[in-house]
Amino acid sequence: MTAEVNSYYPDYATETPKQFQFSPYADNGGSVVAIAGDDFVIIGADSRLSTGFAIYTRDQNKLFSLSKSTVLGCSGCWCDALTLTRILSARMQMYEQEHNKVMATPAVAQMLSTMLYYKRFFPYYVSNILAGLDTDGKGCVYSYDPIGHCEKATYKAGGSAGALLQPLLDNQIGLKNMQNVTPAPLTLEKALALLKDVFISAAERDIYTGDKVNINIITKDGIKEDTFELRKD
Amino acid sequence: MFSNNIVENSYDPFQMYKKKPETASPFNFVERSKAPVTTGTSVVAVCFKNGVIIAGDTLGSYGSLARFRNCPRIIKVNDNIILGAGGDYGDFQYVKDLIEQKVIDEQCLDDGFSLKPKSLYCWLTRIMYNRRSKFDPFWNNFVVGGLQDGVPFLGTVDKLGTAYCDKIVCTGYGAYIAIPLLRDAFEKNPNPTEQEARDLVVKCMEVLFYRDARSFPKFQLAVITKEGVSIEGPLDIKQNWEVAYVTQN
Amino acid sequence: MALAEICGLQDFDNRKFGNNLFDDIGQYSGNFSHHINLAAPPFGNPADLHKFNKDEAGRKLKINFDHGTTTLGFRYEGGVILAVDSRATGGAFIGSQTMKKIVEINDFLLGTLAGGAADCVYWDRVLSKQCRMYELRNRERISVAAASKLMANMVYNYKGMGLSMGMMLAGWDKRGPQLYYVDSEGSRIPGKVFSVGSGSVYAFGVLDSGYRWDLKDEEAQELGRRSIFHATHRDAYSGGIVRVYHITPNGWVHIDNNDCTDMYYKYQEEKKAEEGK
Amino acid sequence: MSLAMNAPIASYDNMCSHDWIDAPHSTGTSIMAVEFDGGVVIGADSRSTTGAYIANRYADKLTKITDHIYCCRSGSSADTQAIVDVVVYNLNFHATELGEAPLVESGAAVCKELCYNYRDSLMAGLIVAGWDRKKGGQVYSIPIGGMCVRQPVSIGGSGSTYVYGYVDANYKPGMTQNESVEFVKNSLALAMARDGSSGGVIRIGIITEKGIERHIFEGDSIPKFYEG
Amino acid sequence: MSILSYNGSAMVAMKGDNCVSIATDKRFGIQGQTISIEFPKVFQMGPHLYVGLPGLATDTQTVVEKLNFRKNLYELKENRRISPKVFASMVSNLLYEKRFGPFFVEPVIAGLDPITAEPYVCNMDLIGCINEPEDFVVGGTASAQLFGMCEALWEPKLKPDDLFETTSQALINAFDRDAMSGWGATVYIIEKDKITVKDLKTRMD
Amino acid sequence: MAAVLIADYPEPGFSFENCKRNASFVANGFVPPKATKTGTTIVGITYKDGVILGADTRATEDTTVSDKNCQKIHYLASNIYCCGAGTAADTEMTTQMISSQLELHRLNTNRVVRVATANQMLKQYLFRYQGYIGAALVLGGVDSTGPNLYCIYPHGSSDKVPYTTMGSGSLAAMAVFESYWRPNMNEDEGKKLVRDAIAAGIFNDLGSGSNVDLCIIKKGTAEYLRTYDEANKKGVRQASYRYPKGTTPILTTKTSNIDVHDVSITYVEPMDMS
Repeated sequence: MTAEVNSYYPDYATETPKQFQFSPYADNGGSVVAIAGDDFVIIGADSRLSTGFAIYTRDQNKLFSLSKSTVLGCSGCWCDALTLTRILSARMQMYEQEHNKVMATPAVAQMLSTMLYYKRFFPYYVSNILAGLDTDGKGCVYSYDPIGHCEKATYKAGGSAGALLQPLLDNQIGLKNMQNVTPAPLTLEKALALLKDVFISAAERDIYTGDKVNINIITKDGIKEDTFELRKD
Repeated sequence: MFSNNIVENSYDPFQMYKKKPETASPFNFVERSKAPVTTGTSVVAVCFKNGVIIAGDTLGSYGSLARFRNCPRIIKVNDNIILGAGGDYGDFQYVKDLIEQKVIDEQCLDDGFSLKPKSLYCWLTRIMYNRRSKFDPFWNNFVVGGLQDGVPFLGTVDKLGTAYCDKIVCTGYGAYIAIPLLRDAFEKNPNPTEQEARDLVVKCMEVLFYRDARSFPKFQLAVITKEGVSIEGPLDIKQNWEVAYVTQN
Repeated sequence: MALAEICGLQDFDNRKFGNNLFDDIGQYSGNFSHHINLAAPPFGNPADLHKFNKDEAGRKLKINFDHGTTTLGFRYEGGVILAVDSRATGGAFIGSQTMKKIVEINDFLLGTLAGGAADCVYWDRVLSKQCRMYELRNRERISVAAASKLMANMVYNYKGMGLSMGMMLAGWDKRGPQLYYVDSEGSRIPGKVFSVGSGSVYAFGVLDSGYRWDLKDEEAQELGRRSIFHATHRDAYSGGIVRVYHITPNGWVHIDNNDCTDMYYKYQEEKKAEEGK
Repeated sequence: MSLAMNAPIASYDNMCSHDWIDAPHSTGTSIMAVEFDGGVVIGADSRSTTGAYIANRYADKLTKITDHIYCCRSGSSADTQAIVDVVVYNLNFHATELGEAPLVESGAAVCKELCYNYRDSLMAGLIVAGWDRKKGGQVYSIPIGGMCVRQPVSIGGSGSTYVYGYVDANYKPGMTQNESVEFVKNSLALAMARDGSSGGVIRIGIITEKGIERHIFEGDSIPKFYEG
Repeated sequence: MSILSYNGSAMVAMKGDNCVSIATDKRFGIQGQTISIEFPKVFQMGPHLYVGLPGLATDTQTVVEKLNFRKNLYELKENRRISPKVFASMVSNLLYEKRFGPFFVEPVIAGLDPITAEPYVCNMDLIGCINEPEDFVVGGTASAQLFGMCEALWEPKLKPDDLFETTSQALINAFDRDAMSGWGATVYIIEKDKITVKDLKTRMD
Repeated sequence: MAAVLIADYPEPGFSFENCKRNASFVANGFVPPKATKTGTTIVGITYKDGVILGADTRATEDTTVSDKNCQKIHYLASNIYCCGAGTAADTEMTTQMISSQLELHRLNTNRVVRVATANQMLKQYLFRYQGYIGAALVLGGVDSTGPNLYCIYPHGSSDKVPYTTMGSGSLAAMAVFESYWRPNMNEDEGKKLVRDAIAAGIFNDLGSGSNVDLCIIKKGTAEYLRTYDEANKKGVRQASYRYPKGTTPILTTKTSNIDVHDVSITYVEPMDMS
């Protein structure tokens, strides 16, 4: 505004170039959910890439398949996510060439943690969830904080709607706070239905989650992709 | 840090019994205060059936001063790629030089390959992210359009290195004003012809001129198809001011 | 460019960009080859990071670092007891109720972690590599004193840069049961009784009142368990399950894990029964 | 009203600090007025902005005070509108007391009084122009700070900085009505071409004994100059 | 840290079939330190009317006093029970008066209309903007978690028993992911002919 | 301050008694909470016979949707309505208050109030509070002078316009108007245009969402079309999450019966509050 630019003669002030406050980070939103079963793991991420109140694009896949049995879901600061995944897949290629085998999911999980921690003092502002099958073919999920604290889990939600998504997973998969229920092994159908339902709920309340969910279903036969429409507003 | 400041660190496991040590910055660090100076405003770009259109006006604003009114912001990189830019004009020229050098290098190799839009897009993402990571960003939004093995390609990179591809890409005020119009049109007709796309883009430039105080009624329009690249302009924006007569006090 | 250099313009032609993937790999994963080296930030004081966790519009980014909390350790006649909770919080959000806050460095050495979860885990991992290297080089297990010194030295390099960790290293070596406290300020203190983290004040209350050198093993384990339990009850940032480890001359033993909820209602019952008497 | 206290509720959302949400509404503006024998010509652009967003491209910054006195507004929209409302009220009252049309000078004096008394809290640059029986066409300039001076030609607003030279070079005393209109039109066109906060159409008013006669110049009818 | 999360709280109210529920946690803490686990945050304002005041504990207590006063005055003057809707605008007006120096509470109101027995729930922000949805309202530090739970769990026309289970599960699982709230929960099921108050067994850490 | 035994009866107007206390909270490093905003797209146009106002129905608190179906078109008088954007409570309360003043004005003058009157009242009120009351309004109505549309900014300036948009989605909606608005549209065209403009806001601006509300004001009538168009439908859940009875662990249960007959519910004619 003119007044800020020239407080002495605001009447005649013309705006000179503004002093911008540079911020290296942006919040591009997005949510990721991963659920592991005995012989499968599914991971879903919404496809909305946004900033502030604007949608950059409605169709941005936030799932990066790193190998036939490992998929990484990233949300948060998109430029960091792009760089991180690029370096990660390059590192995995190096590993493959050096060891002549594809990196197993637990190894990727550890490597990602180390890479994130390298930038401890200028972190990637990304919320990562890694899903895959371990060497025994069992589904596993790893979740990360921005500086690489990694924890293995069987289900996890992250990203802008992480807080909205997580409690329902606790309740429905973790069977928390319920009496008189008998734990049954999680089926793929149930996991898929739940994944879709939590995203439907999150899209209602989180403005950064919406448009579409990309789902990757990882089994021993490889990765199957699926999509699911969400609200567009 | 063992910060007792609840604003910055809402929770600190040591807050119960530790005081924050007063430390001065251990590095003698020069804060960079670079900021955009002469700037270009929106770029509007869409993919159509067999190509890409990029448009942008020709104004270089110095704050609110319409200082340079003949600044072309859309360039042809090679027969495959066109590039539009918004933001600081100096940074744009610098990057443009780099790209031109890159194209010449490719030509020198003379191996029959030429730079493809996706490679340029990827390369731009890298340089933008690396500069951002040095806290010395290029204050630009780039829009890369072209034909990737015959298929239209459109992507954009901003000053942080945030990059994405879409059928519609608009930067600056275009992201708020042109995008809604384009998204609506593309929903009704996802594969417009060149003429339809061109009409849409021209309409967007008109609306942008009405509502963006840093815009200008002359613009460039670049089209890339299999037939090659054409950059037209400066074209004039057709204006309609009839409402001015009814809004008089 | 002689004139330019005379004028002090070193970067006159800085068009050389290290932008191939190889440079990037080095630039973004340097700690793969040098574990202790972390990337330097492009701003002066790394502790100033919080100044930059806003986006252009000034809105705070919502992603928080995970923090872990109440841990305790004490030496007594029968060895060392370590007890920890299992909650990790990012801001007020409970990120995990099952975090593992005891790191098994080797069969005779345990580390606990409180503070920044990633900080502790990373440095523990580096430490366990170094301990293993020591073992290979010297054909004997590293002493707890030496291990804790290594740790303190490593993190001292980053003092004042925003690391947040308070850990205990406990083990049994030639000199018997050992317990050290190491934190990101560079302190390294041997001692008998420690508790670290936001819940430590509550844990100390129980711990100090029940601590004796000549505790029986079961008593000692229950003391650790109970101290952590009471801390989880009063401290919002502690909770989940209580893990108890016991270090004996034959290495460490994982005693048990107990869910805080079960413990609460069990203790309530006991209290009621006692009042009824 | 002193509400300057650190209001613990942000008065407007900073989640998304965009111009069109946050910036106060203002008339960036180029305004101008010229005296000629028998009246005055007043002119203004039609752009009002919040930051770089054009909130209104058809704004009318020539505001009526009485039938023969008009005011060209620049600065904060809210402040100038409030001032004009008060001035209109006062002058109407004054006219009723007097039983005849108030003098331009009186209009300017009331404006000045307000601008001066609230000089620290108002952001308003006004040009009061009009015709009265006593002195004919008159132009009074009231810039920020609350001074008031009569000028044969006056320009104001952010766009005016670009055309002081032009105005100095081209103003000739004793111009006719048509010459004055052309002069105002050219000056404003030049200002609008350079100033991002000014633009749209040129609104012109000619105030003579007969009252006001309004004109609009838009698009192609705005004079063109060098555009390199 | 926000002032609203200084003491911590979680609250939810839901509409059912001819009944409403309101549920709250019981913690009173000062930041991370839990002081009491028997802190009342939901108050009865009439036979069928409850108000919950999550937020800063001192303001919870002040506001409930002021509300009692105004409500009593209203009922004396009008000689009839206050309806939930009127009560909501009373709360809203009280809060908006303090527009420039607000009370740090975000009230949740649940009740049945004294005449028609129509279920009513609403909540408002700290300066009194009323939100009257068809399904549920949430408040407190765990509101993000509660939103996620309720969006998935709520169904129209829940009978009192189902409403109780749904409300309780939503609340408990939500505050189990929030460090600042929890430590026991109370659920009120309001029906035309009875009020059922249940204390839940929850995590206490 | 009132005496201890005599409670303070609420005084009209704003109270500033908490200001000092709250300022000290802020000084001590607590973050002041944010009030609900209606991120909002609100629009208005004039057409052949009158005015059409439109609004979305999302209210947000930071990045969470706090109300999915709120009303942003407020009643001012039978011939005047007003859309509000900004701080939700401010728009709500401001329009309520002006509405009552307009009603008094109508009773005093015994005439249909004019839109210009409402405009003056609103802008003067907002100007008095210098932007601290965060209400951005689109005011529309029909009176003896015909259709009138104003847009009013939080600092207290207003413009009389033939079409306007406000709020965070204003640019998207304005793009639609700039492309398709023309003078003297008929009612169906007008409704479609306003719907399209609001939909542009809903789909492109994250602060706006849910449904489209319309209000059509013509000479003599005003038609409020709540949920004129449901732009977005909530996804259909795959499963039901009802719990069997006894799922939640209970410590204690207390039931108090309300004897409905005991409370003599006699229907009292409510005072006319409108």
